[in-house]
Amino acid sequence: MELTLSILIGFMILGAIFAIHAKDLLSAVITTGIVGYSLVIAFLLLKAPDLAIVQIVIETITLIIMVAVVLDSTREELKVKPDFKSYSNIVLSIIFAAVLLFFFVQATAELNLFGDHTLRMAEAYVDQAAEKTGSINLVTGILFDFRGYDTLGEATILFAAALGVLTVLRIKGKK
Amino acid sequence: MIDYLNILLYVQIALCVFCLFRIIRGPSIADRMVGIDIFGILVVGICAILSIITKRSYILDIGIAWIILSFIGTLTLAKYLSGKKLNE
Amino acid sequence: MNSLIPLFVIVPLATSFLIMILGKFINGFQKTITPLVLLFLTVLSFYCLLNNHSNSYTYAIGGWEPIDNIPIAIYFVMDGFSLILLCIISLIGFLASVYSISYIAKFTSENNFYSLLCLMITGMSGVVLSGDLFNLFVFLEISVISSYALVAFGTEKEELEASFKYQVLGGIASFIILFAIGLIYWRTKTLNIADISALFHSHETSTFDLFIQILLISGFGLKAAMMPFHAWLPDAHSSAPSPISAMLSGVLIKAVGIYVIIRLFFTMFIVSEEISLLITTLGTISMVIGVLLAIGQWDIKRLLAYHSISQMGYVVLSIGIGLVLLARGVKPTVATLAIAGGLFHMVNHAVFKGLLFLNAGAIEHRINTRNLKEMGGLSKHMPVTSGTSFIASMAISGIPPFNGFFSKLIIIIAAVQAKFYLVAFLAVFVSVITLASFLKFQRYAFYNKSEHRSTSKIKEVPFPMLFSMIVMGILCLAFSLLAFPGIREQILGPAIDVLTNPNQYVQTIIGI
Amino acid sequence: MKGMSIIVKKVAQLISGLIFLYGIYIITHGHLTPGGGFAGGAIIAGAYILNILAFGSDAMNLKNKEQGSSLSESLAIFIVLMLAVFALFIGSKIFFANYLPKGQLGEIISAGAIPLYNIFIGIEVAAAIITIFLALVIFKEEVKK
Amino acid sequence: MEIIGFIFICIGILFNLFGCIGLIRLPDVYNRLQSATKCVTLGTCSILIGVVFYYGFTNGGIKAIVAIPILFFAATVAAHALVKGAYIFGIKLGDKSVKDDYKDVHKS
Amino acid sequence: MMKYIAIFILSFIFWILLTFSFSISNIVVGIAAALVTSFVFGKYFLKHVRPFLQIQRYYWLIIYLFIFTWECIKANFDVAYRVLHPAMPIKPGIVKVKLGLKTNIAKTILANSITMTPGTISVDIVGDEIYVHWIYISTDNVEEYSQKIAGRFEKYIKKIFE
Amino acid sequence: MEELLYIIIIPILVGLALFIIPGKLNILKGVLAIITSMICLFYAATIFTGKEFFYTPYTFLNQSNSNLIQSINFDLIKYSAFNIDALNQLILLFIGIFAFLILLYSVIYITKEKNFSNYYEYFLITLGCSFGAAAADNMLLFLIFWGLLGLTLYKLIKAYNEDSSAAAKKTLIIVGASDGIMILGIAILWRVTGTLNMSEITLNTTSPLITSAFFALLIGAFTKAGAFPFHSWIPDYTKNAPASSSAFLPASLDKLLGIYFLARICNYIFILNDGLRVIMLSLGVITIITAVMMALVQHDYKKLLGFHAVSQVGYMVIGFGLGTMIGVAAGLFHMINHALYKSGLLLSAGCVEHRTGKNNIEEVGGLSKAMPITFIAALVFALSISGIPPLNGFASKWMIYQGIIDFGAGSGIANQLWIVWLALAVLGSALTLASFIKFIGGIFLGRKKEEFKEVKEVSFFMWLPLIILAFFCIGFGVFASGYVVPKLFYPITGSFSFVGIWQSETVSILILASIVIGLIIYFIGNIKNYRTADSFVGGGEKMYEKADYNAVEFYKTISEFKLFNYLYKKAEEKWFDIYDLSKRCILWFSHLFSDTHNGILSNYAIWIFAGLIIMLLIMI
Amino acid sequence: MIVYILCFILFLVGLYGLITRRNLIKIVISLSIMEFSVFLFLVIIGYIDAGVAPIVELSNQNVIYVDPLPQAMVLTAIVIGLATTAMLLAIAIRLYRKYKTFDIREINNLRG
Ligand code: NA
Ligand code: NA
Repeated sequence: MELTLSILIGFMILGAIFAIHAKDLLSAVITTGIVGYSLVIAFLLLKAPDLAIVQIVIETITLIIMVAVVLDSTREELKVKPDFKSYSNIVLSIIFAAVLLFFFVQATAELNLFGDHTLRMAEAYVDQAAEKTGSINLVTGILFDFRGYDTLGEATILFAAALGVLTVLRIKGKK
Repeated sequence: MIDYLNILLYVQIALCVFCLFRIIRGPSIADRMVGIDIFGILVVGICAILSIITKRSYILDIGIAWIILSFIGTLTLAKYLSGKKLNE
Repeated sequence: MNSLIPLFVIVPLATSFLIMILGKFINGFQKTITPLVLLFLTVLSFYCLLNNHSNSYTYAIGGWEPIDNIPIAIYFVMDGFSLILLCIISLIGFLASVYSISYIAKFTSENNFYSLLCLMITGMSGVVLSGDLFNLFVFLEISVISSYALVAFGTEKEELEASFKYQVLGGIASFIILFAIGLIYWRTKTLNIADISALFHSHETSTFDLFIQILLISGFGLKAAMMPFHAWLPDAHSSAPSPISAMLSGVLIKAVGIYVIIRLFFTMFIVSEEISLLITTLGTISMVIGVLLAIGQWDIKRLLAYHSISQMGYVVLSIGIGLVLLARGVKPTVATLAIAGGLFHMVNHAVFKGLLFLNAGAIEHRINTRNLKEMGGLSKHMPVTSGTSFIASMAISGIPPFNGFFSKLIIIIAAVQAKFYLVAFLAVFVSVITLASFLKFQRYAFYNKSEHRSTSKIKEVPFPMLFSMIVMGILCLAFSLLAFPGIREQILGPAIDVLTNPNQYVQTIIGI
Repeated sequence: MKGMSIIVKKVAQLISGLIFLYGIYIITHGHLTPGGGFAGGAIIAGAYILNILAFGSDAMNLKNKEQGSSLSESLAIFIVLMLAVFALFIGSKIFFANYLPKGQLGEIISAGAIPLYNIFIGIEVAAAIITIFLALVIFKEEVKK
Repeated sequence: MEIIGFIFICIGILFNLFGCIGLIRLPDVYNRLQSATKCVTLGTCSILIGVVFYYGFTNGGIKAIVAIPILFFAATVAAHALVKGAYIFGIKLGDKSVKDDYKDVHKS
Repeated sequence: MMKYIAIFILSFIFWILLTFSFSISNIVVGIAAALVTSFVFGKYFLKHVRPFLQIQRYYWLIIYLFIFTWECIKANFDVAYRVLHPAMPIKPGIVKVKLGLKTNIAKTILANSITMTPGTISVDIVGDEIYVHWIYISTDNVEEYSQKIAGRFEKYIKKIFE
Repeated sequence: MEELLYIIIIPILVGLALFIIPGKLNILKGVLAIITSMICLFYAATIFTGKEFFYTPYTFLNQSNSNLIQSINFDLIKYSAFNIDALNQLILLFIGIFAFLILLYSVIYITKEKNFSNYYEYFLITLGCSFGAAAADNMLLFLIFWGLLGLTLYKLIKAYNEDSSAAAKKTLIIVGASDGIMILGIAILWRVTGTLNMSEITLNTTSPLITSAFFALLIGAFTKAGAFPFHSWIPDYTKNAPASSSAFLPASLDKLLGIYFLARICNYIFILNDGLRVIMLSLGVITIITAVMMALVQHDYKKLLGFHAVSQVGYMVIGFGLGTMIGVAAGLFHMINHALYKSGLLLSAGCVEHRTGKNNIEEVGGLSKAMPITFIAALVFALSISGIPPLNGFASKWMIYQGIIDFGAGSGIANQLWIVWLALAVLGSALTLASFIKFIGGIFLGRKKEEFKEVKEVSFFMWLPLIILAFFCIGFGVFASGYVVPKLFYPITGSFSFVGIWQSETVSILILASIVIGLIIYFIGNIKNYRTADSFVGGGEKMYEKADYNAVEFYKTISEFKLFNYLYKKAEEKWFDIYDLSKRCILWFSHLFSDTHNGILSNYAIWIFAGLIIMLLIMI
Repeated sequence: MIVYILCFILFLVGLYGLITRRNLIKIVISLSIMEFSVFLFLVIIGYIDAGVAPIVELSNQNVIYVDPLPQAMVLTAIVIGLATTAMLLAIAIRLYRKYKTFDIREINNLRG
C-alpha cells in the first residue's frame, strides 16, 4: 500500500514538474489535470471515496475554467531569455526545498507512521455516529452535523468566490 | 482471488504511466488531450476493480462520475482545438 | 449572553445573502441594510463587552456535548479578548459601510460590494469567535477571499495586479496554515484549541512543536503582514477602495493575523522564551522597516499601508515582550502592561488608520489623485477632512492627547521595564519618523499651495462620508480614555486576564 | 455552425438530462454513499456546461443566466443558513442542531436535516460553478476608445 | 461466477494494455486516438462486465451495467470531438497516411 | 410535451437502475428527481422521441448490440495486431463514407458505432456523408469501403432509429 | 489651590469653546481671549504670592476586578499631580504676563491675517497647557501638556505656502522627536526609581542608564528652549510664523518652559558629574557662537531674531551647567530677560511687517520717523539683548560671567576650563551687538524708501505691549541687584552673595570690551558697503537699494575668511541642521528598502520562505 | 515515512514553481500543486491500515474506519481551493486583457 502510494505520488511529482516546465500553457493545464486526477486515485487508495468524487468534479471544473482562460488569452509560454535572476531563483528555490525538507523530516521523526493513526476528536464522530446523525456516510455526517458550521463556511466561500468572479469580470468598474 | 485482483489493480494503475508519458512527450497539444482522455477511461477501470476488491459498490458511483466529468473535460479540450470560444 | 454569540456570524451572513437576493428588486436596499445591520452588531458587541464581567462564554454549535472531556463540537468562544476584536470589527465595519454609501456610488455593482463587505465581516467575526482550529481557517478564508475580490473591485490595472499578488501570497499563507493544522492534527488528533492546548501542556516542547509554531508564525504573520511576509500589503491596501482599505488595515490584518497569533501563542502553545523573542524581533523589524518604507512614499494610501506594517510591529513587539516575560515567569505586572499596551494600540490603530484611509478616500473622491505632489491647499476647501485627518495623523504619530500617544507610551514604558532598551528606543525612533511622514501628508495635502490644479471648485465630501470621519475623529480622542484606570479595567482587563491565564479558556470548554 | 458537431449535440441532448439526474442522485444519496451537495452540485453544473459546450450559449438563451444563477446561488445558500437557524426555534434550540427525525439508517429519507442541507448546498454549488463558468466565458472587455 | 468476472477483467486489462501501447507507438494523433480510445474503452467495458459477474444482479451489478452505455457514449463522442478538433486545429496527418478526403470539406 | 415525458421515463428508469431499490421512499424520491430533471432539462432533450416509445425497435436494438459487440471484438484484435506488430502495418487516412440514413440521431449513432469500432473513427458528418479516419485503408473504392465501414451497422440502425 | 486648576482648565475650555464661534467674529474671540488671559494672570499672580504646595485634583478609583492590572503602578494621576514651588510660581507668573501682553498685541495684528483661522483657540489652549506643564509634578502629566504645546506650536504657524508649511512640519517633527525621547527618559526614570513624581526624584548620574535618562530629558529641554543642536526649528519658525505666534511660543513660553525644565533636571532631578558639566557648558558656548554667527548673515529680520533666540539660550545653558546658585539664578534671570526683549523684538518686527509687508532687511529702511514708538522700543530691546548697561540683558549676562569666574575656583575639568567658557560667552555677546546694529540700522535708520511713504505708526494696542515690555527691560536692568534678583530668584536658589553690578572691575571691563569688539566687527564689515553707497549717490532707482545697510556685503566680509566661507556654504546646504541630516540619512534608507520592493512576485515569495527558513535555522 | 516525505516534496515542487515561474497561469498551477500536496498530506494523516472507508456498514459492527475528520477537512479545503483558483484565474484573465501578457514582471505597476 505504502509502496503503491509512493509510486503514485512520485508520478504526481513528475507530472507537477512537467506542468511547471511545460512550454505551452495548455499542456501545463492538462498535466495539472492529470496530477489532480492522480490525487483522486490516491484518495481512492486511501479510502476516501467522498474526497475522490469531489476531487474529480472539482478538478474537472478547474480544468474547464483554466481552458476557458487559456482560450481567451494565449497558450504561448512567455518567450523570455533566462537572466541571472531566473537562475538564482532556481538555485534559491532548490536550496529552500532542501532545507525545508530537512526540517520537515527532523520535526516529524517522532510522529506516528503511515497507517498508524488513533482517533481522539474523531472517535466521537465514528462511534455510533450513524445513530447520532442518521447518516451512514460518516464524512457527510461530520460535514453537515458535527461540523456543519464548517460546511456553511465552505459554501459561503464558494459564494464569495462566485461573487468575486462576477465582481472582477464585470465590464465596467465605474459608472 | 483478491490478491490477483490487487495485482491487476496495480497493472491498471501502471498503465496510467503511459498516458503521462504521452502527455509529457506530446508532441502536439492534441496528443496530450488524448493522454488525459485515456487516463480518464483507465481510471474508471481502476474504480471498477477497486470496487470489487473492497466490495463497496458505491465506488462504481465514483467511476460513473468520472466518466461523465472526463467526458465534459475532453469536450472542453476538443472545443479548444476547434478554435471556438467555449460558449460559441 | 451565550445565546447571542451566533448572531455575530448569522446576522452579517444573512445580510450578505439577502443583499444578493433582494438587492436587485429593491432600490437602495444594499446601502440601507448594511449600515443598519452593522450598527446593530456594533451595539450588540459593545453591550457584550460592557457586560462580560471577565467571563468566557461558549456555544457548542449543534449542541454536541464533550465526550470523555474531549470537545467534539465546534465552539464559539467569546471572551474579553475576542470581544475587543468584535467591537472594532463591527464598529469600523459600520463606519466604513456608512462611508461607502457615497463613496461606492460611482462604481457599478453596488450589491456585490456590500455583500462582499458583509462576508468579510462575517469571516472576521467567525475567526475571532471560533474555538476550533480548522473552523478558524475556514472563516479566515471567507474573509480573505472576499477581501481579494474587494481589492479588485474597481477593476483597474493596479487593483487587479494588487489583488493577484495578494491572492498568491495569501494562498501561500493559507497552505502553510493548513499544513500546520494538519501537523497539529497528526500530533493531537483533535482540532479544538482548548483540547490541543491541554494536550500540548501535558508534555514537553519538542522539535515538532517548534516547527509548527514557526509555520504558524509564518502563516499568520503573512496574514498580519509582518516583515518579511508583508510584501502584499502595500499593494493591496493602497489599491482597494478606501472604505475597504480602512477595513483591511483597520481590522482584517488584526482579526485574521494578530488575533490568531496572540490566541494561539498565549492559549494553545507552551511558548518558549526563544519563540517569544522571535515574535518580538519580528515585530521590531516590521516596525522599523515599515516606517522607513513609508516615509519615502508619495502615494498617500501606500504611505498609510506601510504605516500599517509599522504600527502592527508595535502591537506584535509589545505582545512579544509580554510573551517573553510570561515565558520567563518574571515580572507578571510588566507582562500585563506590555500586553495591555499591545491590545490598546491594536484598538487605536483600527480607529486612526481607518480614519486616515477614509480621509485619503475623501481626497481621492474629490480630486481623483492619490499623489501627494498633485495635491495642496485642501484645508480651506475640505475643512472636515483636513481636521479629522490632522487628528488621525497626530494620533498615529503618538502626539497627546490622542489615543496613539497613550498606547505607545504604555508600550515604551513596558519595553523599558522589561529591559528591552533598544526596542524602546526604536519605538521612539519609529514614532518620530511616523510623525514626520504624517506631517508630510498634512503639508502636501492640506497646506501647501497647489501648483497643479485650481482648488476653487473643490467641495467637502457628502454627508455620509463626513459622518464616518467625524465619528472616527471623536473616537481617536475618546479611546484615550482607555488609558485611564477604571475604564481600562473594564475594557482591556478581561482580555488581559484571558491571555495571561490560558487555563481559564481551556477550562471553560473542557470543563475540567 | 454554432456549437460543436452534430454528433456531440445529439449525444449531449441524450445524456445531459441523465447527467443532471445523476447529480441529483449523488446529492440525495449524500448521506448514504460518497458524494453529497458539493459533488452532486458540481455534476449538475457539468450538465449545464456540457450543453453550453455543445450548443453555445446563444442557443441556450443564456443572456441573463448569469444573473439568474447568481440569484439562485444566493437563495440556496440563504436557505442553508436558514435551515441552520431554524434549529434555534425547533428542538434543542441550538444553532445547527439536527432537528428533524433521524429515520431508519440507510434509507434515502433519513439523517434528519442532512439531506436538506445537501440539496440546498447542491443547488448553491451548481449555481456558483455555473456563475463562475459563465462569467469567465461570456465576459467581454469594454472596448477602449 | 467470480472466475468469469475475473477473466473478463483480465481481458479488459489486456485490451487496455494494447491501447496504451498503441498510445505510445502509433505515429500521429489520429492513429493514437484510433487505437487508444477504442481499445481502452472496450477494455474498460470488459472490466465493468467482469464487475457485473462479481456482483450479480445486485445494486453494484446494475450500476456497472448502467456505466457501460454511459462510457460508450462518452468515450466515442469525446474521441470524435478530439479528432475533429485536432483536424480543425491543423494537425497534419502522419507521414504514413495515404488519403485525406476531409481536406476539401474543411477548407470550404 | 412528448420529450418531457420521454425524459421523465428515461430518468426514472435510470434512477431505479442506479439505486436498485424499490422501497416507497426511494421511488417517491426517484419520481421527484425525474420530475425535476424533465422540468429542467426537458427542453434540451432530443426533439423526436417517438421512436423511443415503439417497442419493436428494442428488438432490433438488442440484435444490433450483439452484432456491434462482435464487430468490435474482431476489430479490436485487428488493431491490437497492428499495434503490437514490430513493423506496425498501418495505412491510415481519412475517407468519405456515403450514408443512407436521414435522421440526425441515426447518423449520430452510426458515427458513434463507427468510432467505437476499433480501426475507424468518424471525424465529421457533412450532409449525407460521414468522414472517417481509418487506420488501414485496404481499398480505394468508395462503395467498397462504405460497405466495409458503415454497411454492417446501417441497416440495423435504420430499423431502430428511423 | 484651585487657582491652579482654573488657570489650566479655563483657557483650554474657553479655547475649545471659541472653535464654535464663526471666524467672522474674530474680534469677539480676541476680546474673550484677553479676558481669559487676564483672569489667568490674576490667578497666576495669586499663586505667585501664595505658598508652595502639592495638589492632586482627583484620584481615579480603582474598580478593577483584575488584580494583575491593579498592581501595576501605572496611573497618570497618582497622588502628587502638581507641585508648586518657588520655581513654578515664577514661571507661572511670567507665562501669565507674556500671554496677556502678546494677546493684547494680537488683536489688531491677527485681524489683518485674513487666512488665519483659529488663532485664539490655539493660543488659549497653549496657555492652559503651558500652565499645566509648568505646574505638573507627575511626569506623564507633564509630558501630555508638553506634547500638546508642540501641537499648538504647529497650529500657530499659518502654513499657507511652501516655506511656511515646511517650517511647520520641521517644527513639529523636531519638537515631537524630543518629546518621544523624553518618554524614554521618563520610562527609564520610572524603572530606576519606581515613581513618576519629579519632586520625589534625586539621582546621581552614575550609571549609564541614568545618564542616558538625563540626556533624554536634556534633549527635551534643549529642543523646547532651542539650544544647539536641537535649535534649528526656531529660525524657520520665526521667519514663517506670524510675529505674535513667534513672540508667544519660541520666544517666550517655550523658553520659559524649556529652561524651567532644564533647571528641573539639572538641579533637582539629577546631580551632574564633572563630565556632564563639560558637555553642558560646551553645548552652551557652541549654541551662543554658532547661532550668532548665523544671525550675522541673515537677510530676513524675523529669521535673524530667531537665530538670536537660539544664541541667547546658550547663556542660560551655561548658567545651569555651572550649577552654582549664582549660575542657576543667572540662567533663570537671563531666561526672563530674554523672554522680555526677544518677544519685544519679535513684536516690533511684527509691527514693521504689519505696516510694510516686507520681511527682508534690505527691502525696508528709514522707518524711525514713521514709527517712532516702535523704533524706540526696538532700540531698547536691541541694546538690551546686546548687553548694554543698564538694561536687563546686561544684568543677567553679567551674572553669568560672574558665575563662570566663581566656578573657575573649583577643581573639576569643567572648572579648569572656565576661561574658555568666559571668552566664548563674551565673544558671543560682541557678535550679538554687531548683528543688532545691523537690525536697527537696516530697518529704522538710513534712507526711507518711496514705497513706504505712507507707513504710519501702529495702533495703540500694538505698541502698548511694546512699551510695557520695554519698561520691563529697563526696570529689570536698573533694579536687578536691588530688587529683582533677590525677590524673584532667592526663593528658588537660596540667597547668594550677589556682587553689585559696578563693583567688579573685571566684569565691567569685559562688558565694555565686548561692546568695543562688536562695534569694530560691525564697522569693518561695512566699510566697503559705505564706499559703494557713496558712489551711487544720485543714481536713480539703484540708489535706494544700495544706500541702505546691506547684509549681503556684511556677509561677504565675514566670508572672506576661507573657513567661514566654507562653513557658511555648508550651513546653507543644511549640513549642520540635525533635522536635515537625519532626513537625508533616513530617506537614503527609505530608498534602499523601496528599491527592494520591485513588484516582482517571486521576490516576495522568496522573502516569505527565506523568513520561514531563517526562523527555522535560528530556532531548531 | 517515505509517503510523508514524498508528499512534502510535492509541496516543494509547488514552491519551486511559484518562485521560478513568471507566468500567471503557471503560478496558479504551482499553487494548485501545493494545494494537492496539502490535501494528500491531510488524508494520509488520517489513514489507518486496517481501516475501511468511513461509510458505516450496517451488517458488520466490528470494523475500523479510517479517520473521517481529515477527509471532511480536505473536502472543505478542496472547495476552498476551487474558490481561490477561480478568483485567481478571473483576475489573471482580466490582467491579460489589460496588459496583453501573462508575464508577472511586466504586470508591475506597484512597486516601491
Ligand atoms: Na502638493
Ligand atoms: Na536695508
